[in-house]
Amino acid sequence: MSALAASVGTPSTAGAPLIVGLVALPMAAALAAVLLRRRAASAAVLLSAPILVGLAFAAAAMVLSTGSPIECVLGAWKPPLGIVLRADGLGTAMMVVTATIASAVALFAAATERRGAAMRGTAPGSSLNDAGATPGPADPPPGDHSGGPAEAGGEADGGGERQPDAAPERASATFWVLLASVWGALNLTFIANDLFTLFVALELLTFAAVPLVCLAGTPPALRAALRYLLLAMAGSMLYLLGVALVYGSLGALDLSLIAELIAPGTDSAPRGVLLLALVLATTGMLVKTALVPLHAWLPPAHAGAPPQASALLSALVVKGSWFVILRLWLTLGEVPGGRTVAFALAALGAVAILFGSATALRQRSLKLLVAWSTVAQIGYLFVAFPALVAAAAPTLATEALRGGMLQAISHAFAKAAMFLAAGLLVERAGRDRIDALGGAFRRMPIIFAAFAIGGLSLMGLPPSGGFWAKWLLLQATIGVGAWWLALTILAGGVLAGAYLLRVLRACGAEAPADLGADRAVVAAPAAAIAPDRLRTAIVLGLALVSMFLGFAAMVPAERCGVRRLLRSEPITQLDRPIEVLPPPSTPHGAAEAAP
Amino acid sequence: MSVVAALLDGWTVLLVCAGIGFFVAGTTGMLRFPDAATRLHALTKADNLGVGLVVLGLLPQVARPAEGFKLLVIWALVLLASAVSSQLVARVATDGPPIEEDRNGRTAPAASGTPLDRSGSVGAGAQP
Amino acid sequence: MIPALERAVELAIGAMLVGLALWSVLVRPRFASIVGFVVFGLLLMLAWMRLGAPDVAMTEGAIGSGLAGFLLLSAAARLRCSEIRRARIGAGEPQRARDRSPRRSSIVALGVGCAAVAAALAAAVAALPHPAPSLAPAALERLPELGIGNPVSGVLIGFRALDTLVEKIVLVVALVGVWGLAAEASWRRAPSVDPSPEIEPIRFLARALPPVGIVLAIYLLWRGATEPGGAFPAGAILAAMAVLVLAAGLGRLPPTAARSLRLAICAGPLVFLGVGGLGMGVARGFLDYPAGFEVLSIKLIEVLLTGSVAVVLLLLVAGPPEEAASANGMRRPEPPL
Amino acid sequence: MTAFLLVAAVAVLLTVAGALVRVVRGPTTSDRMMGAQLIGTGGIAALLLAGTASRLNSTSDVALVLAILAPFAMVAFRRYAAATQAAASRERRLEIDAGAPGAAPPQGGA
Repeated sequence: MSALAASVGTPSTAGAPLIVGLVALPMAAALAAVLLRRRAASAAVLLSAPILVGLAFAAAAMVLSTGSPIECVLGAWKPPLGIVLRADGLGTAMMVVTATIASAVALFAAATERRGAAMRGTAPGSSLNDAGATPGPADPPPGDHSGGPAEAGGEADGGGERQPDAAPERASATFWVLLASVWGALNLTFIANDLFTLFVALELLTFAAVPLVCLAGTPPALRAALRYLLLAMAGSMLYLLGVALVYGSLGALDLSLIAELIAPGTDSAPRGVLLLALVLATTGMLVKTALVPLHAWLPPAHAGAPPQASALLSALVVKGSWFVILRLWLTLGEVPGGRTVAFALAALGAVAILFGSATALRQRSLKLLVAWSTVAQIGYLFVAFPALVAAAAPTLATEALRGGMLQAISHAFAKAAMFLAAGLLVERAGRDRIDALGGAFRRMPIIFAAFAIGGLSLMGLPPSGGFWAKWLLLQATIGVGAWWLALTILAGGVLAGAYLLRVLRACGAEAPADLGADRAVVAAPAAAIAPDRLRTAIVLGLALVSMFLGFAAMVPAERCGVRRLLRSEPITQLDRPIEVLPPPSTPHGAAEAAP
Repeated sequence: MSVVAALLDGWTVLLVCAGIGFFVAGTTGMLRFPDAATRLHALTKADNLGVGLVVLGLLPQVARPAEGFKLLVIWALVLLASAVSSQLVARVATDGPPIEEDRNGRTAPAASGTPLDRSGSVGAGAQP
Repeated sequence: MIPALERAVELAIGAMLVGLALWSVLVRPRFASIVGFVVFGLLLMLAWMRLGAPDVAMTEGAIGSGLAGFLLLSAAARLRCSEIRRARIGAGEPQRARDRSPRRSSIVALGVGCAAVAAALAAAVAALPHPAPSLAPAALERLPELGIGNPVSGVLIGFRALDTLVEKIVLVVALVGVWGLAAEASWRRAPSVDPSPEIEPIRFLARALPPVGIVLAIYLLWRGATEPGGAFPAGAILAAMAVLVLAAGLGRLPPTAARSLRLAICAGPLVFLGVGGLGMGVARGFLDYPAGFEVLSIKLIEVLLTGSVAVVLLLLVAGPPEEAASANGMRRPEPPL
Repeated sequence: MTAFLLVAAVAVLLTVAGALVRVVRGPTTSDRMMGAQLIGTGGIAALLLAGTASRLNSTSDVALVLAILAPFAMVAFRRYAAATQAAASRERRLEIDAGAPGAAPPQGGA
């Protein structure tokens, strides 16, 4: 109790309104989208997107410049009684990623809806037009805005064909609420510093993600959504059990307090119980992250979901629960026995890499291939865990953390690009079969390129973000002497290349004659034959970000005030609010400041 | 004073014991009576009189009149619930029980042509 | 003697809970399992009371045993109707139904997993420090700053207001998800709790009970400041009363697109968010209540939250909007082939 | 007095356990529902007894909630029975209609 009483938290730091806005604005937008009529609903979300992007970048810049997290005490209630939101480097980096991808997806969805409306002959709503034309998030780097002559040809029949029950109104009205909710839930997940707030944030995330899966309304999609819901609920329960054990043994929910209470030298904490709590909570989150063997919900969930929903799910939603695991392990990872569990996690990750890639190789549907590739890529997120808890080697731990974060971020961009590209490819081909993709290379070269670039990042070719991520992960795994993990990482890259090649070769093939003829016959309204520049630019932009992330994203994982959680500093300093870390000189020198 | 208190306590003991008696009788009836219709009798006794006597017995023990009023409201609600519930159970018995699945938890198409089997499976086999 | 008696009661309730939980999971007929679930809720209520948590007991009774029981039985009715239909249509169907049920091996694996978790939990709980560390004294100490007397309400609407806020948004999002299950043609129609076909006793109940229920809800809301109660149980009781009225055919819901309905759904969380945001300007931070207006703010939020919770729970029970109810009172399962 | 009331609460709880047997054994759905109903009222009585014994005011509030929701499960049960009956009779009608030549799609015999 005395430890609790002594550390009654810190006052909010300067950037507190930023992070409050990052949480409150998307939630307000979600509620507004429930309240408003459809056009205004999408406009509300689309208008809040640039603000959120600005807030996220501002928060990231602030953390980077001060080198210390932004903290916001809610109400006037400091921990242990109250809640503190705490945006460190990891959190702000993920919020920037979320803002970028979510606004790109929002624009993509708006463009899809507008095209759908045009195709059905109804005039697109004026407010939607306005919203679509807003400068919007400035952030998918300015890609090639020329849609390419091939695009202008005939994107005519896609939307109508793919969703025969063309659910424009229901799906649209639902989608905008869900998008904003996912956004808010993720932001809260990234900055919550409290085990129960994390739980609530994940509940919001799950309840927003499940309807995304069944947006199409088809029976298989409903089945997939139900399966996802049930598994996710089981995961929530396991997590909650873990939280209850932590509270029961420490009387605290705030992560900083917990780190302080279990620091080496304090004997009061029952370590065995904490290990069990860690295992339970991690298992619960693994279900939501879809790590093998708890991945059963993920591929079917993507099979029937519209591309924008798949992009959100695969790029962002699974990262939310992974991030919670990361937070848990950064706080509790050093309890006795944690190292063994970390190796078990890494082994599961290795299995995921091999099994997911091999299964992806055998898929006949493009979306399922990309979904299984997600299963494989999630494996990479866990191979670094043994290094992460290597308390004796802070350099290694930092490397593992950087590798994991970079993998999460670059995979998010790459997979968002690939799912959106796959959506466009499938929309054009008329059905979701890889061998029906023939001619895509000639008709949609930019989409093809975007898919390929995203794939290169998955494979881990330089200079992509995926390359740097895998490089760091390799170093981290070799550092803890796990050669088998390193070999798995390499093998995973090869397998990724193989399944990617399958798709690319199919795209490069000639169009099946019968299909082509079929397409040509279906005449579309004149309004629909318009270049699909916006969507193409979004997809390409996302892919390019994933490619060039290697250069940009070396920074956040280093300067983020997370190191204190890695216990490389004296414990007594853990909760001091502001302390400027020395700026990193080289990528490798990031952790040498540790005593 | 103590005499009054003792009397009140005696009242409580007496009525609560009687209430428990009705509960025991109701449960025994629930367990021993042969079919649903007769068990309904047992249920209503426990509902109406068991709770009622317990409430009446507890009245002298409450701290404030408001609490006593709440107890009486609870009894009234239980009476209402009991009246409606027994009506509903009886209606279910007369209008036909719900069509239940068979022992395996599945609906098997009945072999015979009887439209509605007492044991609960549907006699709606497709074959004429 | 009394401690021994209490221990006996605890053991009895615990044993009944475990046994009933196992039975409801294992028993084959769906109806039996649902009744088991309802009774489990009742016993859980007693257990929560024994643990000194009347707030949780109240919510468990209203949600776990009341509304959830109703919802499960309604769902079971629909499932049975479609099974009855399938039994007529073809002999091929039951086979497919069997294929979809989980395999024995996965059931066994699940059981082993559950048993392992339960055993580990039992061991861990035995190893927990005694007396358990608790924030309850701290919460009680700071309670006067909020101007209310019930520590549970203090935690919900004061110390951990963010969690409560997000939970309420979760409810709204869940409702949107349920509405998203509607068919395109019936999206925008009114959701409905179909009236029962034979309604005199139910109609009587639906006339007699809601006035009492409304008074009780207001009472719980009012008492929530100082005694167990508060927005969630009050909202759940209101929702239950509304469900009763709808089931008796004495009223109907507005269509999903109705502005008033949407306003009722969002009002609670929006005002909560708004007052919280106001705190950044006029108080000490986000979700802090303006000094001097704490009680007023909390009351305002609680009243609106009660309304929103009631409407959302009612709509969650009613489910997605569908085709109009058929003549005999139940939803048409599927169009005839 | 406290001890007496607690003993009384335990006694009522024991009868609840008896009703549990009816819930588990059935045999009909009505029996299970009646068992549940008895457990509900028994729970109310036990709560009142124990609450008065321990002078806990909020117990009667909980009992109030329980009492007001007591008929709820029965209403749901009635709907369940009516719905399944209606579905069965509708299917029977359809089957009779299908008996007319050519009205129904041919069923694969098994």
